[in-house]
Amino acid sequence: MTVLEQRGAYRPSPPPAWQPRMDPAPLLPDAEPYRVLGTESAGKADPGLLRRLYAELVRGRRYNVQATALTKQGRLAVYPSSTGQEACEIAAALALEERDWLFPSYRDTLAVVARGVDPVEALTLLRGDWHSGYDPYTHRVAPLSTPLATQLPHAVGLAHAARLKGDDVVALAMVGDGGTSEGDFHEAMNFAAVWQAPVVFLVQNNGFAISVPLAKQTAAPSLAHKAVGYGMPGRLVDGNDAVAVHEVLSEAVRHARAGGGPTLIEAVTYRIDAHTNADDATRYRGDAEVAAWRAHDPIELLERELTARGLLDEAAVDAARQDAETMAASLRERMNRDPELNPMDLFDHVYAETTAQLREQRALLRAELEAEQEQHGEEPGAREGGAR
Amino acid sequence: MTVLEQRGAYRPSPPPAWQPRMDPAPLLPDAEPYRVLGTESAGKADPGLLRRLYAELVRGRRYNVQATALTKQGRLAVYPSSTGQEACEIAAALALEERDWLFPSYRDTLAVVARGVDPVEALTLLRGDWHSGYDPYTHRVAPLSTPLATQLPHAVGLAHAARLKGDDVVALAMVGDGGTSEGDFHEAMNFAAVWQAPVVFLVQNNGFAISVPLAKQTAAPSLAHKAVGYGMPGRLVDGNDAVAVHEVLSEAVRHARAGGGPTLIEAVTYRIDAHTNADDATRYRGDAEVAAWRAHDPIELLERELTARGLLDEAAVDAARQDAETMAASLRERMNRDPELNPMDLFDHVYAETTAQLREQRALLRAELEAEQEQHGEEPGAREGGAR
Amino acid sequence: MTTVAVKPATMAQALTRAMRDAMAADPTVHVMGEDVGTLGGVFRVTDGLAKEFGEDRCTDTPLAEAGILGTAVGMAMYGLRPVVEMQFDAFAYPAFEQLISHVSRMRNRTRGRMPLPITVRVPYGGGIGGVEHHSDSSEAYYMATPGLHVVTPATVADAYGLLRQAIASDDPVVFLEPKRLYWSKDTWNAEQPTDVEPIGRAVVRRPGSSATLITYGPSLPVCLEAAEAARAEGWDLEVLDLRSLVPFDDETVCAAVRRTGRAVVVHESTGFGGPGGEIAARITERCFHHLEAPVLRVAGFDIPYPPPMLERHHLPGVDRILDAVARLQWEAEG
Amino acid sequence: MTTVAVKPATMAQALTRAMRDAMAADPTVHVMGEDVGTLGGVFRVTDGLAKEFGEDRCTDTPLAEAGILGTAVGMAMYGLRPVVEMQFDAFAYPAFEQLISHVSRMRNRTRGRMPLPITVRVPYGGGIGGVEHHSDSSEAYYMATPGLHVVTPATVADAYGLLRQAIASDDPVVFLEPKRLYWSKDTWNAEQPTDVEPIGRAVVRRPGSSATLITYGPSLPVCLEAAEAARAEGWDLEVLDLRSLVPFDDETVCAAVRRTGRAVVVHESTGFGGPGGEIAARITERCFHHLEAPVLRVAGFDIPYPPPMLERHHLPGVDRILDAVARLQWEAEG
Ligand SMILES: Cc1ncc(C[n+]2csc(CCOP(=O)(O)OP(=O)(O)O)c2C)c(N)n1
Ligand SMILES: Cc1ncc(C[n+]2csc(CCOP(=O)(O)OP(=O)(O)O)c2C)c(N)n1
Ligand SMILES: [Mg+2]
Ligand SMILES: [Mg+2]
Repeated sequence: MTVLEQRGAYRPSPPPAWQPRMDPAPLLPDAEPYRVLGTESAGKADPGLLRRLYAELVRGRRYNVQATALTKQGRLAVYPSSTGQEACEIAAALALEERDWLFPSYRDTLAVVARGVDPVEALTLLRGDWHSGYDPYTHRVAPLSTPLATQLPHAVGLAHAARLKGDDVVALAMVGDGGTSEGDFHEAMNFAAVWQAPVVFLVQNNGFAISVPLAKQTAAPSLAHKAVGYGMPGRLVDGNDAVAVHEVLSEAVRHARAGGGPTLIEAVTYRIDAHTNADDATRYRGDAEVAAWRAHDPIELLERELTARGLLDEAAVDAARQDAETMAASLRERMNRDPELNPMDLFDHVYAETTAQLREQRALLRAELEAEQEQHGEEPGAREGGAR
Repeated sequence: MTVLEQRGAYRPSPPPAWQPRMDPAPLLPDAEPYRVLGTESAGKADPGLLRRLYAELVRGRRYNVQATALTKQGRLAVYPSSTGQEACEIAAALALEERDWLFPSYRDTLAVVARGVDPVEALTLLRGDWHSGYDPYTHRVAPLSTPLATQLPHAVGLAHAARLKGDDVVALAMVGDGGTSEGDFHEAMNFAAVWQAPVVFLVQNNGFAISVPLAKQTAAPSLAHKAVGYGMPGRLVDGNDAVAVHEVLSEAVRHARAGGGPTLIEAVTYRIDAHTNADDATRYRGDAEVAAWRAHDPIELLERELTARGLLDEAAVDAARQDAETMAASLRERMNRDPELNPMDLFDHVYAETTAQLREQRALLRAELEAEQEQHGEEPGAREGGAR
Repeated sequence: MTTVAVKPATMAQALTRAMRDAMAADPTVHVMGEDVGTLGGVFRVTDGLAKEFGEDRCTDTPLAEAGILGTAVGMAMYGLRPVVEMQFDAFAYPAFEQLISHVSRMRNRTRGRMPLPITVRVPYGGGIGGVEHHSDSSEAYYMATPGLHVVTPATVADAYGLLRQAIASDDPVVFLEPKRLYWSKDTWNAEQPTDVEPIGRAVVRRPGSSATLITYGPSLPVCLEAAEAARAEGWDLEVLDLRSLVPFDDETVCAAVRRTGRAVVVHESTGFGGPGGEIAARITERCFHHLEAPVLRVAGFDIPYPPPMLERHHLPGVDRILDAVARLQWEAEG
Repeated sequence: MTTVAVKPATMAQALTRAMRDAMAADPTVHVMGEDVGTLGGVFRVTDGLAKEFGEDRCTDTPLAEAGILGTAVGMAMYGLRPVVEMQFDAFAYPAFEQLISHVSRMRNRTRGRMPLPITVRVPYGGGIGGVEHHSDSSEAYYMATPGLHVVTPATVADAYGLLRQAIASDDPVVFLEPKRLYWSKDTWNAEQPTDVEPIGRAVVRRPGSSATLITYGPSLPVCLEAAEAARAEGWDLEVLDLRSLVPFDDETVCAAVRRTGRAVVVHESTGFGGPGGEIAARITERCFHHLEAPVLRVAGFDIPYPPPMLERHHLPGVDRILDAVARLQWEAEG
């Protein structure tokens, strides 16, 4: 049997032989987001995992703060902070195996870094340097996708290709609540379900698409309910509960790896910072709402649990903070150096073999740079620096 | 309160204040398609409606047969027959009021004619004459849409505009099972639900998108289940049961008109003929399947009911057939005449005011036609004829 | 009404004012798009409209560009005049099928019965340090689509005047707003904006006799600067602002080129397949015997728009324009 | 293996054979699209592939063009070589965002690390009596998108050879198949197809000395016919087949025009903003002093593609080409 013959088979027949259709009940998400922290089942969570998540979330938060600071110093052109969403970003990435692939959206720098990408390389695009920066194949992380939802069909195609080749690779595709309105979301979900591709869709519902609140984005009972219409299971999880996110994601990844097909997961969370440093969130939301969500902080939730179970003393907290500070210092330091850019790169990767036209244009630019150099005594195009 | 402030409001809050979300249960379609004919409730159906539907379906079938025959005579470039789907086409159109709008897909000529458009004008596009033929405003029927699913957002926009103006106009948007896979389907459904636009989406699930069976198109429990993910009710109806289609459509139209928002209806039916006259359906489906559906013929279902209730005698059957034959004869006759086309029309409706460039090009063509005329002694561009 | 003196306004402010005045004058004008309501748009060009006219007239839509344009089509069918904002150039691409297959063709398809008076506002072009997908010059796609008007202002007065005309037009208009000119200022009387030339007319922004620079939108200030700099080299350059790519003003363009005998087309868009090819070709067809040199083009390179740190190498600048002028075979003149 | 003599084959058959041979030679080649499997495509160009290679290698996808191209991107990321069929020209528009924002840019974005060897087959052009949306000439859109190769065969041998090259190319190729030439025949040896010139080279299809007709795809036969007819008027016309619009073969084109001193570009696509402007402009830039007359264009009108009963008025025909040749200022010659 080929991979594609295993598809579902809703094929209505005329009565009296109506085909029994799949029962939608198992596809429907629970009424409330799944939570672990603060509930009884938290006691069963693996202490090692709790500690790891805690350390990573503290690092992640520090990264968000540092990157935002770098925008103020002009070292980053722009930064879309995921403060408040660190549990989604990190717990999701940690649910993957090394051989798996991550397809991040533009806000998901933390997930990218959690996959092992160098923290500075992960910022390449945002600092105004070359578009993708990191090599996607090194850590199996697709370039951060700016056009919303367009990365979702890529994830499906890659997962499908891996399955065709017999590799047990899973793709995790991330998207925002706003991104679910795009046609590409729909088409990706549908292809994934029809092909039973090993892909997991994670929607971070952070309440806003820039200024547009969820109520103007959808009238659905929840975003997870969208799964039913594709014939895949939908799960709803508290996105600020790192343990719950890790558990739900891991389950979906296992399910996909075992040939069970895709899952759509909605993680309910909140964007604490403005959309980016360039945005003014006071234009569209009040402090009270933000305060309510601050009280449901993903790091604090973890801290409370760890403390209650005696897994976290002051030394451990300090160690996590220290580690985060070291990362931040290194980030600051390395981001302070201007990157080295070669303008000739503009022509060299447009095609496998540079066309005659591009060779002409390359020569023109080289001549201009040489003329510039003669005028200013600089090395031509050897380095460029400084974000705007 | 403005129209747009009435939107749904899924706006998750942090615990303990999780907002209760809409209960999805009422949005879910029934497990089996809704049927009337052949069930006990058929007895309650209005005799007048039954008779009207019967006559219209007989006409509709005859129209399909005649149009297909016209393709063989080279009088129509192509015809996508809706034989087997007449109940959907006609009962749906009849569920609308005159002030409502229809947004047909390329296969929906019958629905267009049922709205009152001249049977010949409805074929304008397909005979190779001007694209839309009929004036959309005369019977409030948008041009037959060839790019699949693109007409759905138009229906939403029009319905929304009508609501903004305070007119109680409903838009009915038709699409095929294949068309539900397009991004435009998704975006239209979502806009409709968010805006609570008075629009009814009718998916004619006829089992195929050209050669592609439903199982390769979707893995959903049913297409009607897609409604849940947008927060609108989904209904499943036997598309060959004209009374059931009429009832479900009428209900959805009433609901929309009353401000209740959109509904997605899946009518389960079957395309008895090939995709078009140019298609060879034996390449992708067997006779047994077609035969099973032939045994569930929409006209026969009606006929059985009418006969059982003593509402149809031989005279009535003959009258319906006679009426259909008259229509077919007129169609044949009028389609035998070449339409009058003016090549100058090519330039006159591209813009409100023809540009200088188009005036130049118009003059060029006119000169060419005059030269042609001189050579052949014809009137220049006065008429063109004959489909290919 | 307070008396407002003639004072500097930005292009963004003029655009806002144009929508405001259009909405006040005509209740069928509706503004829609991502973040255009409460936020006033990411460039604040729709600032205040939702407040003044309500959410039904200035609407934050779901995040789906095909859906935005597709519903605008339906609204226009019912007699409204939608003004659609695409958040950035590259984010208009999801709406291409609606634009090409419907917006540009509905009038023709229905032989004039169903016009679609839609204005699609697209902030376009680079020079703002934007990350990928935020600096595309997509005008070639629109130009190649019959049925659309393609308009782009380069001055504050034109921003107001052309946008008012676009909204009032019964044809669909792709209204390209040069992002990097949003904050450009000019003295301009918001209370009594003077009329500007109609869509379809090019305007000489600087008279000159040695050669004509033909440009539009974001490159106009660069060309004016180049013309200034050229005086040092002894060239008196004329600068022509096309203002609308469709309809194209052959008359004004050809009159200029016939006068000077030399022309350079300047734009940011890639050269290959960009607007300059059409412009140069039609000038040559019409003015061949007046040309002392081939019409040259200074354009962006034939590459995807570069990262911010390299964009200055890509964008046509004064030096590159002057180099082109220098190549206009002056020796041949005699 | 049976010995197959050199016998007439249609362009459609050559295309099928190219995919078949590519799939046999390289297990990473996958064909996908609407109706390409069981049915063999609406033009039967993928006929037999699903049967021979299985549904996993030749796949009927759901009906969603952005999804088709988007998943192909992911498949290419994982090392496959997807060959995507768009059912008709106008139905490729929903996939534009994927094409422009990803397919054309992924290699550049990743500085060569993530090439996308995708072939997008697009049946294009008119002349087949197709209803609206089935006859668009969309090549201008693709040409204006750096990072894509844009290739179009006009002969049976090129259909095979260029498609094999496109599939083997590490760059994304938009492969435009002239619908009305699908059934054109030529003697051609399916078992031993001869090599054709590589993508990027134009080929002289008919030598001539008076003027050069520059064309591609569906207009090649029309130009050859025009050249034949021109003999009666005393013109010996050269006919050049571009074969690929990107990369563009400036060398061959300029050599030809320098030889004859006169050129007409012929294509079906609309004139304004169509490929002809670029072609004419670059010839003029490069060969100005060799030109006895401006490079003229014979193209489709600047209108949405007309209904079948009127398309003959729109398509460049022999007479219109000869009229253009007549306008090449012969008097001026000598
Ligand atoms: C196709 C497309 N349209 C518009 C944009 C501009 N844009 C960038 S972020 C954003 C909001 C995204 O909201 P959401 O999907 O909820 O993600 P979040 O920002 O909350 O992480 C918009 C509209 C884009 N990047 N891509
Ligand atoms: C956007 C788009 N893609 C492809 C096509 C070509 N096409 C015409 S009909 C058809 C199948 C449609 O199937 P379905 O939606 O089920 O409608 P049906 O033909 O069964 O009525 C296809 C693929 C099209 N018209 N539009
Ligand atoms: Mg969000
Ligand atoms: Mg169907």
